[in-house]
Amino acid sequence: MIEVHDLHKHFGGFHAVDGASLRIRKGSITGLIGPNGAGKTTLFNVIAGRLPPTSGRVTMAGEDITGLPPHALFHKGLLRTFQIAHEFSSMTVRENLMMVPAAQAGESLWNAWFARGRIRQEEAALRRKADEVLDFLTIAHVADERAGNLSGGQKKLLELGRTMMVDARIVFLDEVGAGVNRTLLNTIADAIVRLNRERGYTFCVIEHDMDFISRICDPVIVMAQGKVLAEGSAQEILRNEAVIEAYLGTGLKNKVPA
Amino acid sequence: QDAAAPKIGILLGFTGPLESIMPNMATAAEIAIAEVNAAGGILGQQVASERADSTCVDSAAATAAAEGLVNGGVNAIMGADCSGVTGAVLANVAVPNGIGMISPSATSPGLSTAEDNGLFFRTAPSDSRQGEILAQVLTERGTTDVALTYTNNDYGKGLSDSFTQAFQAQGGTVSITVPHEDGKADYSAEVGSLAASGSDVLLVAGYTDQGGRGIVQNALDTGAFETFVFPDGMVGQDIVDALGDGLSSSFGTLPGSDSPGATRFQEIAAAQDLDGTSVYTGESYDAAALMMLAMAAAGSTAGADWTAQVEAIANAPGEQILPGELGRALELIAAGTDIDYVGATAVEMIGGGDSAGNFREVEFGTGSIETVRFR
Amino acid sequence: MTTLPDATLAKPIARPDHLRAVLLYAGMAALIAVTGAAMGWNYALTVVNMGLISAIMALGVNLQWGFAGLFNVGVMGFVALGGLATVLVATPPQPEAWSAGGLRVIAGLALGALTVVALVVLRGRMTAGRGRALALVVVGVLGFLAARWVLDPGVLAVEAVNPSVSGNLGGLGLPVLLAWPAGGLLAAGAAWIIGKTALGLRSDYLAIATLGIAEIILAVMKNEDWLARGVKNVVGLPAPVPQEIALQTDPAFVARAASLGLSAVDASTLWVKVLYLGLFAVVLAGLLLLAQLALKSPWGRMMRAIRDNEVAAEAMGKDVTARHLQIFVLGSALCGIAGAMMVTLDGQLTPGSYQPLRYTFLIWVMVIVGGSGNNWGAVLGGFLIWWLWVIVEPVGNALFGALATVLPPDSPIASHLQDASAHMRLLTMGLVLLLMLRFSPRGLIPER
Amino acid sequence: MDLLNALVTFLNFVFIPAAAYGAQLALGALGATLVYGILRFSNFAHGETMAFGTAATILLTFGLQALGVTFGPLPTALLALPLGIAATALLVLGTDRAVYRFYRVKRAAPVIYVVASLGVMFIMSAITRFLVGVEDIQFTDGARFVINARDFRDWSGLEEGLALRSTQLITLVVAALAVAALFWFLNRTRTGKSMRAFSDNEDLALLSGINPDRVVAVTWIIVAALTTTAGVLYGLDKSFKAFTYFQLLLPIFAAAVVGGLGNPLGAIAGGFVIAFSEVMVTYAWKQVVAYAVPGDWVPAGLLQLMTTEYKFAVSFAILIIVLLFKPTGLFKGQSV
Amino acid sequence: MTDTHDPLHDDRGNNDASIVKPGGGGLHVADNSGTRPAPRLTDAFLVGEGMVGGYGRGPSILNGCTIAAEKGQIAVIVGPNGAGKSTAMKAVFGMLDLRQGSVRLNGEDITRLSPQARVAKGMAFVPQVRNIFASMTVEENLEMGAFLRRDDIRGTIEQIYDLFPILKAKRRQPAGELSGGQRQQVAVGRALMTQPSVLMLDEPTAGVSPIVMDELFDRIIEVARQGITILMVEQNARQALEIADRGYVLVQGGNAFTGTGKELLADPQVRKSFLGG
Ligand SMILES: Nc1ncnc2c1ncn2[C@@H]1O[C@H](COP(=O)(O)OP(=O)(O)OP(=O)(O)O)[C@@H](O)[C@H]1O
Ligand SMILES: Nc1ncnc2c1ncn2[C@@H]1O[C@H](COP(=O)(O)OP(=O)(O)OP(=O)(O)O)[C@@H](O)[C@H]1O
Ligand SMILES: [Mg+2]
Ligand SMILES: [Mg+2]
Repeated sequence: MIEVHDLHKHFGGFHAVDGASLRIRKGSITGLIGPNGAGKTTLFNVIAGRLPPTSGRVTMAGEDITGLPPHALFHKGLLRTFQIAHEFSSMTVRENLMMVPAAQAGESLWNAWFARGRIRQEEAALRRKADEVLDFLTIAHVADERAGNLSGGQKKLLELGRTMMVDARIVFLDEVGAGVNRTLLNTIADAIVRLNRERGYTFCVIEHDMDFISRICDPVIVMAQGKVLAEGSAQEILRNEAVIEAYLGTGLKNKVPA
Repeated sequence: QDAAAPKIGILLGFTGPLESIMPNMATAAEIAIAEVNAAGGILGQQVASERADSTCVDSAAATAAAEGLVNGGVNAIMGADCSGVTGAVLANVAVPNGIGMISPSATSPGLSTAEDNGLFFRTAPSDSRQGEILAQVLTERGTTDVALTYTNNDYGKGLSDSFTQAFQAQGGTVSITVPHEDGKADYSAEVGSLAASGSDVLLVAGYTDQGGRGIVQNALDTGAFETFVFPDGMVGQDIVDALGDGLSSSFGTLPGSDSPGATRFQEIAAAQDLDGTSVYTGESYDAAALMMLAMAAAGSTAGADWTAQVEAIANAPGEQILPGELGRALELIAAGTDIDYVGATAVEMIGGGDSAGNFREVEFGTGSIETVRFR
Repeated sequence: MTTLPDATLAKPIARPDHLRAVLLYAGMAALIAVTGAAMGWNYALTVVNMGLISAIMALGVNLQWGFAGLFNVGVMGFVALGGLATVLVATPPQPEAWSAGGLRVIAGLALGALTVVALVVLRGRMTAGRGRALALVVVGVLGFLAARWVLDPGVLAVEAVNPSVSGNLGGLGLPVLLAWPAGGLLAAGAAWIIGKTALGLRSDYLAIATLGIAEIILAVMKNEDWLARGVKNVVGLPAPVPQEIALQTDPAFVARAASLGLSAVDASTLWVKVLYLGLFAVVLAGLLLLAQLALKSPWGRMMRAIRDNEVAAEAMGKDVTARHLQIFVLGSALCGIAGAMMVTLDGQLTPGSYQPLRYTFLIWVMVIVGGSGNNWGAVLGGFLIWWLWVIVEPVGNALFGALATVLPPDSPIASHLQDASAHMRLLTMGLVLLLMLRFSPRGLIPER
Repeated sequence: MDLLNALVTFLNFVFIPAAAYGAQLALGALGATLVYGILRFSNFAHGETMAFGTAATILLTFGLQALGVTFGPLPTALLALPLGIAATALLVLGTDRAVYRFYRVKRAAPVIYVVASLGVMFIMSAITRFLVGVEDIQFTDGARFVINARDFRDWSGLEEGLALRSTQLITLVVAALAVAALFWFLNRTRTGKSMRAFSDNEDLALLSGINPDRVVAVTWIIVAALTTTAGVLYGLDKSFKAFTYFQLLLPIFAAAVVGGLGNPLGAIAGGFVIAFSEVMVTYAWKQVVAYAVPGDWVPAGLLQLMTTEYKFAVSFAILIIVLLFKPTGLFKGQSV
Repeated sequence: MTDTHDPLHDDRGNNDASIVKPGGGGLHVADNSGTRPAPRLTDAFLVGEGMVGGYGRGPSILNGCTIAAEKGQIAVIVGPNGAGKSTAMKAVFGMLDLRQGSVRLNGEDITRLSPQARVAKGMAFVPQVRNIFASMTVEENLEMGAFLRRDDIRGTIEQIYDLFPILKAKRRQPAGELSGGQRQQVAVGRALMTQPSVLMLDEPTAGVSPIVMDELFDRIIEVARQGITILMVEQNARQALEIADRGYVLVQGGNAFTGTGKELLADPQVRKSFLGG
């Protein structure tokens, strides 16, 4: 689905992504893990058109998409969430979702002025859809709240909810789990699996919660210092010495206070 | 409307770009009014006055202010100051309401042809005439090559155009023409360019306390020019005070005849704590005086009536009237004698409401302005 | 309808407070009525007419800022362009000037435009680097010099034709009402070019860029006399309504006025103003309706999303650049229309009178005080602030007049007060502005 | 060919005026950029603050002169300056207390501050005009020149003169000192850092124990010092007129923006960019070239790229070009 | 969601019923507080008792919750998203006006004190969001943490760098340019710079990698051992509760469960509903 060829992204002299090459298979739920600052988010940003690469190429289903702007990629079915929530803070939660679908008739001024009836129908459908998503994410009771007033975790849920408003081909999730209640995260994991199976979405997931990763991801790609360190099934990765040393660690040294 | 009590609206830009000269102009007009009132007023009544703010630049606000004046019972408007607002007030308030206007400072040639129904006059001389006079003065002094800078408004532009035309016709060259904006922070660029022209003489068509002053100051400081030529807007005691002997080889022209009107006016002004050489103060005094004399002559305050008398009052034949003699003028009018209002600026009305103007040629000495001849 | 699971968790659903808006508009109407009663209806109508025009400008700024968060501080430039359009559309052409150098001027301009096109093409075709920079500079300078070489003699020739009354190429001689849409179009065209270059800038950087562009537009209008006489002004523009003088001499009109108990002067001045009011009100109502429909549609929602968070909007498939350009052009077009209307009302174009304080910042005050993001708020702000802007002057004068009467008339303090009274306008304006902002910091009719 | 005269001409008509004007703008821009950097809004009352500070200093100067106090070759106004600064500081602190603090507590959007500052601008302009009126005021005394054009000509035997006014020199020196001090203050001192922290994240600043009232007060006091100094130096060099100070606002903001808002170094750079572009692009280079090249090469035209009526437009055009390549100014400014 | 809609039987399988259906589902705020009332720890070092409050004039977010931490101990708050955990923290820190209830530190009522005054009293707080000075360098962020300290802070800075080595490498970089996890480390580092007597952390481990999270928890234990009181909100709840002396489950602004960390971890209902099984 997505292939990244020898990608570099430099900030001044700093090589955030330093020659990463990887493939995200169509229909997979690929996990992307790695220490803080490994370059995962930067890689996402380059793939999703937020940042221009210093060098290297990204292809999607064989087509070169390097340097396309984010909105163009969205129309090709590439969606992403943000690690630091980017909600539309002065809009209501429901509006945050309703604005997502592309090619809304009502987004043309002409229709806004002269085709009110059509817009009304479209809006009703969007509203239903948004309410379903909100229900699923357990935040339906704040549907009319300003998104800026949500709690940290609720914002992350909203991030995820936006990707559920449209039919995507590939979804990049950047730490949707950080700050999300673990019980709810399990539900989200189930949903991701279902979307993957039933609708054929491809996922690429950055997460630091290894339970979550090992539960749904195959394969898992490990990044460190801007390069791909390892790739394999979750089981393999969890046993990989290099990964343990760079990323996983050996667990709490002092589990219980004296 | 004819029975209405005489009331003069003073519509000037008390706020805005030319705010620094307006209070003096208003005071000058009020001095004239006070003088008439001291002599018993006109039409048996005291003349009232009311100030309003034209802002100089905001036509809509000026129009509203003028409407306010009209509503307040004003039957003549002394103003406005800048040509833009003057045109707007004339077209939208004065003409529709049949109210006469005399502007002391709007010099735009465009106003000569505006549809005014005969209601509009001005005491400031037309730029084109002064341009010719300046060209003459320069030619006679043997200068054939000048650099020119003008304030970028209709006054400066008009003066610059007419001067250039006249000067070139007399065989002179204008080596460079540089407009300047008033009220700006710095005039180095202008002076730099003017200096580069290689001319020795700089004609500054600006205002004494605006960009014109800035240019002269800067030119003196950098040693770019030593000889300046000043039209009316630049001749004033304040610039002499500010620049001192820097101007000792400079000269200029300003409206005025060999009548002692200007001096008289300055004395009167000084008695009232007003700088009588400040820009357009004489014109303001004259504008107000003309209005009242014309009303007295017409025996009416209605615009159509008194404006019909303005030319007769301002021009010969008749007994000459100088500043401070308004009381006598009223007596003469009452007696049916013709008068010729000369005033502070040697007012002379030609067709279209313009003032012909006679000119005084002055030289700057050390700290003083000397009249050398009249033209 | 969603029901809320728990009353304590649910926030009251925010709804625009219609009652408040209605009351505020009623209050505004009352202010106008009081003004009319106290200062005369001519005065009140003058204020209302300009208020209508200000409301359109405020609507334009509100589109850009309230809807899309574009910090356009170049309002003055677009207003001035609208005014220019009036001259170009409604004044008669000057055949003499055209034959003197008209074609040369046009050719020079075309050459200039060609240079710009060449630059853009070059920039797209060549790869970035020192070579491209050099090529761009060379082409730019040569093109500029060539354009000037063609243009300048033409300009001189045109400006030499009867400079004291014309000296320009004149206009098309079309009905002046056509100038209003033309003003919108001219401003929109300029906005498109400006938007293409400058809209990449954010917040205050965009602000100062647009401010600068407005100054550049003004510089051109002031100094290119062949276009619209520059600082020499164009006066006596045709009016879309009958002239007062004509009405006063029309026996039928005078008779009808008399039957209403009005003098011919009063009736004619009022009638002309009412006619203008009708025209302006129709334009404002139409534009307000369109703006309102747009705001309440998914288009408006998309714009708000872009305003809130461009990065996220872009990631959600919205073409932020294109939308910014669209709304920048639309908002500027409104300012252009208003500018054309204003020049028509004044009957003259005076480029020297365009000042940022009056035509940019005051409009911004209208939008913010009225309530940015809310069309009704912006329109109310337009009326209210304009009303205030003109009314503080007589009020300030009256206040000081009252003060001065207590003092002996010839005391120095009294004369100082007299001169200072003009600044009452500034003081009152500032105070009222601060008070309004204090008591409704989000605007009189806030967004939601 | 006469390279020395060419150089002197260039210095006299281009370099020195542009540098001095640039320094004047830069000093003004420093205050504006500081308000933006710490309090996060464009203060439209900035020009009027300058005017007020200058007016206060002028009154004090007149008082000193009446008492017969002078400052040797330096302008007396410099003696009155500290008191003028104090008066201005009181005014801006009072303004902050009466106006801006309310919005800070409310967490209002920056644009609200901007419009509030317009209101403040109106009031301050009225106060200044009540205080000293609208007329042009000259308050300079002491030696006007460090180098006088005529003296230079006599001394050097060159055809061209060179002038350097004392106020120009003072302005340049003060601007250099001010930016160095400000830069050091903001980046090295505890208080300076706490001010930056406050501007970055007010809540977190609170959590770190930073006292917001103190930060704001210190900011305004520095701003008062900078603006008053800038205003007085400008007024000494040219003259004082309230309206001109309001007009100064635009080039000052342009300087602050082109340099990068919130960045003191940017303010200085911006001031010079604006000043030099105004002067250089519209300068008629004929005279300089005429000295620099052999006689028969001298071109007929004035060698003027743009006429001076476009000088404002030129400086803005250059500003826009700079921003197109560096969207947050030369020195990476902030943006809200 | 409509009136007839039952979220428990939604086929999407939502099992966090407490938020969407108060009073329904398996967990009842009222029930639990009835059977296991929040203990009155009036003598605890830090107590937020019976707190009721919300944002502005909005509805109450906190509905009488009580949170307490003993000196030198670790208290952990867990709960679903939007339960009011962060709000409770802000309330304890004085960034929110309480409508009822009180906050006490070391026996002294500090309910009316401003956040600044609380900082001066030795409290430190890492908010959940916007917890760094983005435009300032990493080192300046740390210095700002020590703003009120008058002693030499070099040593503490070095300690922080030892704890988070990556920060040392990036000391001169604006914190806004850091990765998500690195920012989190800066935020915690900033709070540690205060050398507080009470350290409040809102989800300190959100987004940090496992190895750093372990380090962080280690360090927190260490800090607690020095006698510093720790109050933190965590979604990595199992790890957090393991080191917690006291755990609170907050639901809808009220205490749903309270106990030692071990007790909560052992409670199957808590595990299932809040800890992800
Ligand atoms: N704009 C920037 N300027 C300079 N350096 C940057 C910038 N953005 C990111 N970096 C650096 O690039 C590196 C990679 O950052 P990135 O956000 O991709 O990490 P990550 O793998 O997502 O980490 P985390 O798990 O903490 O989110 C980091 O060291 C960061 O400091
Ligand atoms: N600034 C605010 N204004 C209004 N309501 C707010 C604000 N911040 C939070 N809320 C509301 O208060 C409730 C509790 O928020 P809080 O941040 O305390 O949740 P939380 O328990 O910390 O959740 P999370 O685990 O997701 O961080 C939420 O419903 C949220 O919408
Ligand atoms: Mg990341
Ligand atoms: Mg939280």
